[in-house]
Amino acid sequence: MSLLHLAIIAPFILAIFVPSLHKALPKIHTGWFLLPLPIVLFSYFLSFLPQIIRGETTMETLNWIPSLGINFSARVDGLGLLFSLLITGIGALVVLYSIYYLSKEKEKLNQFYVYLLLFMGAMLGVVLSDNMVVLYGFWELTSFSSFLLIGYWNHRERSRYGAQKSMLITVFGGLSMLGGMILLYLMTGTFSISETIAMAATIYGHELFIPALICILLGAFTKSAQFPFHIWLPDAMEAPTPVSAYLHSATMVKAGIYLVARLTPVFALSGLWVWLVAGFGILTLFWGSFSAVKHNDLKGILAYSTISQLGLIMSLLGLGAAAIHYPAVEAGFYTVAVSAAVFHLINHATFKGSLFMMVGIVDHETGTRDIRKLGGLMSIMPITFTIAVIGSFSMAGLPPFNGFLSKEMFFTGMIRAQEIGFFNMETLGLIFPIVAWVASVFTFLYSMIIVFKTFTGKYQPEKLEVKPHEAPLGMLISPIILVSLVVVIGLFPNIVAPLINSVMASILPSLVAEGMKFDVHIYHWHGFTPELFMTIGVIVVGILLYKFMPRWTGIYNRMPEKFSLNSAYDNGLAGIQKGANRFTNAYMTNSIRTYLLYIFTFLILSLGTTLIVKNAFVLDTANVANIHAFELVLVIIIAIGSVSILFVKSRMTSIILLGSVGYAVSLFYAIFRAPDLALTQLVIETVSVALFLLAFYHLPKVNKNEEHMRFKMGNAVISIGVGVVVSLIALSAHSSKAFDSISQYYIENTYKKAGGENMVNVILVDFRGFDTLFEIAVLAIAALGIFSLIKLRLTRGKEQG
Amino acid sequence: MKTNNVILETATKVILFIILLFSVYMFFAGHYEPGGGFIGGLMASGAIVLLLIAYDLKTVRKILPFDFKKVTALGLLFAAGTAAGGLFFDKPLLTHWFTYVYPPILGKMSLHTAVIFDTGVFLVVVGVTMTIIQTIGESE
Amino acid sequence: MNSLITLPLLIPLFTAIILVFFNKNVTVQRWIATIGSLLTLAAAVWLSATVYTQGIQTMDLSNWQAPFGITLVSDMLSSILVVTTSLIGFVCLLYSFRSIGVEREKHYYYPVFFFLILGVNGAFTTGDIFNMFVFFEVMLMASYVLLVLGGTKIQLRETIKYLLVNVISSGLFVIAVAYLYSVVGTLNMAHISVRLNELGQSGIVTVIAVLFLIVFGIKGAIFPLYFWLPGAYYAPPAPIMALFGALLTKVGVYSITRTYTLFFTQDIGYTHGLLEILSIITIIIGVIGAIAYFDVKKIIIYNIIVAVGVILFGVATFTTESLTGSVFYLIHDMIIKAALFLLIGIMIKITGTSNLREMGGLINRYPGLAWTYFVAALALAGIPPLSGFLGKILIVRAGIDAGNYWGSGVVLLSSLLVLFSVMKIFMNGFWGKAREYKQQEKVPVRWLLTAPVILTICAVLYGLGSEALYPIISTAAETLSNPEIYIKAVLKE
Amino acid sequence: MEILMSLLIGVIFMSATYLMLSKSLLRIIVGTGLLSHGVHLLLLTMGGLKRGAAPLLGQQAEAYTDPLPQALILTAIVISFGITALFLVVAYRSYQELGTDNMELMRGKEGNE
Repeated sequence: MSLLHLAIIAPFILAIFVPSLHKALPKIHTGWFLLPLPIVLFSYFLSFLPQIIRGETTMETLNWIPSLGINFSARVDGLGLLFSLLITGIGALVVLYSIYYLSKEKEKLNQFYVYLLLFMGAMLGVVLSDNMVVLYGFWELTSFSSFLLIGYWNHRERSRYGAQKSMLITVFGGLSMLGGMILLYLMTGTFSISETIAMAATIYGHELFIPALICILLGAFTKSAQFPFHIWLPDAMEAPTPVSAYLHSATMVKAGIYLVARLTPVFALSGLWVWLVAGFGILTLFWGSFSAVKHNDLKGILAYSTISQLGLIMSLLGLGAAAIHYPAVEAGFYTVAVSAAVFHLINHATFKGSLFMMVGIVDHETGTRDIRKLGGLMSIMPITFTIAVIGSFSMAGLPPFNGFLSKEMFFTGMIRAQEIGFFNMETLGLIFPIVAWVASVFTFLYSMIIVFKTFTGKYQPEKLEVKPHEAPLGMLISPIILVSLVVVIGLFPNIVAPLINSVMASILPSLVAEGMKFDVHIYHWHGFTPELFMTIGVIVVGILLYKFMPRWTGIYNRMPEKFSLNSAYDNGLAGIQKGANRFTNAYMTNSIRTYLLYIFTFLILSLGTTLIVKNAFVLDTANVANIHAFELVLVIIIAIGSVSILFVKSRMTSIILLGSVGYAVSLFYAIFRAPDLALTQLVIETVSVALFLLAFYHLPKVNKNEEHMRFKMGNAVISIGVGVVVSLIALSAHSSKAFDSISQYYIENTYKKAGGENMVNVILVDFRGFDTLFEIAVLAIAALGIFSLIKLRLTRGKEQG
Repeated sequence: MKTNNVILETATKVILFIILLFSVYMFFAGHYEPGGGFIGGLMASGAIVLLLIAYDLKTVRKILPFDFKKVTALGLLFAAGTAAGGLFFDKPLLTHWFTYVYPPILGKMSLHTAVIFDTGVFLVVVGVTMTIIQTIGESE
Repeated sequence: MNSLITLPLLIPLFTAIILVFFNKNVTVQRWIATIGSLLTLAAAVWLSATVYTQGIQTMDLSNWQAPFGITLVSDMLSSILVVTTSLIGFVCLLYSFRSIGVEREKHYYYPVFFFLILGVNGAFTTGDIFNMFVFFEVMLMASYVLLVLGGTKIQLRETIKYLLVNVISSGLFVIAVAYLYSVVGTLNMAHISVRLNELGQSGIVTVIAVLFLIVFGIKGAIFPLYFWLPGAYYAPPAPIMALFGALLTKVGVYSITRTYTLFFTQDIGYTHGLLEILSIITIIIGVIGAIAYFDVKKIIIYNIIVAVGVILFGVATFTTESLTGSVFYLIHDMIIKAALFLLIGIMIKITGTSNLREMGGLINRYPGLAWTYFVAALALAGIPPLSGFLGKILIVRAGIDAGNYWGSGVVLLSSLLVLFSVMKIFMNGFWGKAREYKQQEKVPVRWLLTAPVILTICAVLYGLGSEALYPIISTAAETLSNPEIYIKAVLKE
Repeated sequence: MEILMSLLIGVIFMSATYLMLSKSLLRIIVGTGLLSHGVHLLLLTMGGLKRGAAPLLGQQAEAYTDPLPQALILTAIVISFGITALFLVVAYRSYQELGTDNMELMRGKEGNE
């Protein structure tokens, strides 16, 4: 186990100790025990930075199931490192924030921090695994830790609802992704991502290629809350705010982005990939930003904003992927989309993280997140206000913050979509800049709503549960660090450029192989470019829309709730459960007769069909014994006897008829040279009849209703069917004797080797004595059963446990 | 089932003896002629049932004070023990051993471990039938 | 001569017999049972290790050379199944001590329990088709008695149905053997395989193959033969439920696997095609049942059916890889189903109901129970690195490789609904508002919890230690996909 | 003879099936009894009928009937006897407990929500 593996596993190891630490030292907030870990891990991952910038990667393999090509291979490259830094960096800030956010008296901190650590480890595993199966495992673990965190306040109905929803959708995606990975394996013969990438060119055009692509994208889209799978994310806001900031904005939801980026080299040769990723991305961008505006809950707005921003990054990755179709010289023109994606990924983590923490502070200090109740907090909470302004303005794309820079690059990437000379981009590519612009207007709008509805306007203390004041310093540290980053990156964007370059090298390795060197330079001023005019347009239109909001927000009510995706999910789930219940109850009638009818029908159909299809019925009349007259009589007696049982009403008569059939059978045994059988059958039949009489002796006369036994046509058809099938197979089997029986051996050896003369008995006690041993065991069990059944009567109504 | 019929009781004693003898015969004949532990056991329990009809459960219980479930278990122990016996001689399970001895007067006789196995069967059958009949009888 | 192979049969047999003599003394019974169970487990492990190092173990009983006597055959598959059975037996026994009640204990619960283990181990070990019937009967008879022991209304009612269905299936078993005997004139399984292969493709053999599928399908609960199962498994107390859920259907599954790899390989397109269709429908119908109910027992019971479908889908695909997957999944499912049944047994004991709508908030007072359940549920759904995932991946991979995209898709997606069904228990039973239950005090669950915890730990280790198990499991699958190995070992040609 | 027996067995199976599909528990158990007769006869028939003397070496015959199916049937008879006995007692007890021998009244609705 290398240090790298240890780094990934460290959170799990710590998680094991958290409950006991919590118990042993209840006076210290459990969060303090955690805090060092992400900090140490962050610095550990920082130490990789120089070598990554030099273009070197590190790979460490820990064997798990090498026989099946499933190994815990950890690989650090630009992409993995960027995410690791985000996970540990934001992780540290979130833990610090949570220490002040969650009360150590009221909350089950042991659980909370275990979940958080599970998540941290799982997420590191996702971004550092080179093996797809291991990646899948960590991927699902992130889903489950998210499930547990959303359901943290599990006595709330909404929390459970949100937890279930997120789990169902993301696990569905995960399974689909697993399917995609298996398909990839079948094409490449490896689960290793780097080896798959190396084989990318050979699998393009394979018949499983497109299915694999779609499966993988389903995984990515569900995790990253892309339209129409985004519906889980708003409900995930039931989790405590530190969780929302960490999982549902900065890290976990970006796992889908990570996956798309990671597998771009494998799939980008396909136009479908470019279109799907870019198309769903841009659609999500629009829908998220549009939907955010209608919400009154600050966290709701941020949730939709996150959806929208994820769509933005996704669409950039999609368009950027087209670059690999160009030779290295021209590719730079298109790779700007990829650099924008990576840059925005970093920026989003900073400003959205700070905004979530800001909302958490507002919630914590005022007791509400409803913008209709909030307002005028600027003077009461000046620091929080500053954080909100910086975060929101960056999100809105205003200079001089980092969001402005990536927004400009985003526009550039979108505009260049039309220049891509294939996949119909030359005609349809215009959609991208237009939708991007419209979405940006709404982004601007909701960013303003967040700041101004909360902090300006009328102060309404009567609507607040507690008297607000500025948050304690500890709670402010983390968002302050994040907004500082927003400002610093905004002013000096090129400090992150080397990192962006190395990330791009991971996403577009084929260009690197062709000798291309990524060299991103980010500028504030590009001249009077279309991007600049677009930004100005966004601001102008955005301000107008903000001013006249009451006039046009009515359109949101026009969309009926019934047709929303959410109600589709709710009704779908309820419908499936109800439908399943009705369906199952419909055929599971608890009536044994029905079950037997199903079973017999299947028996007749399957055996009958096989007989016909396989042409299996044969009749060989040569190899049969002769028939004596009295045998014929006996046959007729048995036949009549057994059929007449069907028609008798009295119990006694049917028991006696059964007995007489039994005796007739024992006569048959005698005729067919089976004296032992005849004897046994005779005695057994006597005892059986006696038992029958004993058991039914005490039953009172059945009432008339039951006495009235009508002839049932359905039953008769089934019965005849069973009889016919059994006969036909018997005839065919008898006519198809292909080998001599092994019994000649018994005839020869009964005396010589087994020291007996009655072959049947010798078989019973010697050749097949084992059968006899357990046959009497069966009898013994039956006796014990009968004894206990009669003696033991636990007639308590419900026997439980 | 209470019958205090002196004739029946006397007749039962005689018949019982005959049937028991016959069942023993059947049991030993098994290896050579039709018969064996199973039939023998059934016959023997038939005899006991006859006893039941003649007397009643309590009396029979006095005459035969066995827990028939334990008789069953004992029978299984016999059978399984014979089966496992082979293992101690480094032979497969259930390996039987037999020989013929020629004692004076009696002529040829065979000694066969299969007989012990069959005794197990005999006992199980008696135990099982009697357990069933006694239990059902008592419940009424 | 290696007598090891007989020990997993003889130890439970003798334990059962001895237990009959001590029916009055519960403490002595418990000790004997514990010792017997541990010895069985030890013997099974030893046997398994021997099979692994020395190859297939056989014993020609009564010293009659195969195919004339009955031969016991322990190949890798059967020996690891015996190990799993013995393990589950031991664990259910532990659980029984504190839950089954003195009354049942005095009424031959333990002897019958051991007869059941004996029957199951025997069915896994025998190499003779009629002897398999006998072991089936031992197992079934024990299961009837365990099912009805206590004689409550629901037990009696469901026992009748269960009995009837199984009487029919036993009848069909014998006639299937009779038909087969008529055609090939032998009963030794390896010998049957040899003769069937000599015979080649034959219509009547295909018919017999379908009949065997029906016979074992009824026991193994495949579509459309599983209807008896939900009712029957609903009736008995938890440890019996666990024993049934983990073992009985798996014997059916094992038998299908055995016969469909050893006997009926002449007309694969037809027989295995049929099996494949049925297994896919089984999965679908099982999943529908699992999400249909708010009753913890029903949910887990229907999950048995899903698993049966998944395993048989792998068998139907019939490649070495798919068989490896099936064996992996089979063992996993036995362990995890037993664990889940015992866990919901504890839930029922605490709350006095099996209706989820009347439960809630158990996590607060019983965190250990909750988390064991959570892990077991994830293992059931096949989340790596827990036990279920490897089998599932292999089955799906082999399925797609064989061109069965839809079936593989169903297997994969069934995991989601399986997860949904078991998480429903977690969210409604353990999460949510705590309720007032009949027993106000905290129910002592520590001892009861030991049993499922042992199994859940096994499930975790099973997943993590897959590499160590892989050679064992792949040996098992190797023997299945290459019957020559089995035949050679038995007939010593 | 084998052909005739096969047909007879068909008839027995038919009757047994019809009985097992009825509502009355007694008829069902009678059906299972009939079923086992059919099964045993089938097993015997499949071994071939009257191919020689009874399998007793004392008969000193040229040929003997196949003893194997007979041994199997003997085992099967005993087992079905055990099951029938248990079945009867279960029926008897459930009549006491449930007060009916009508299977349609023994449905039960536990856990159907």
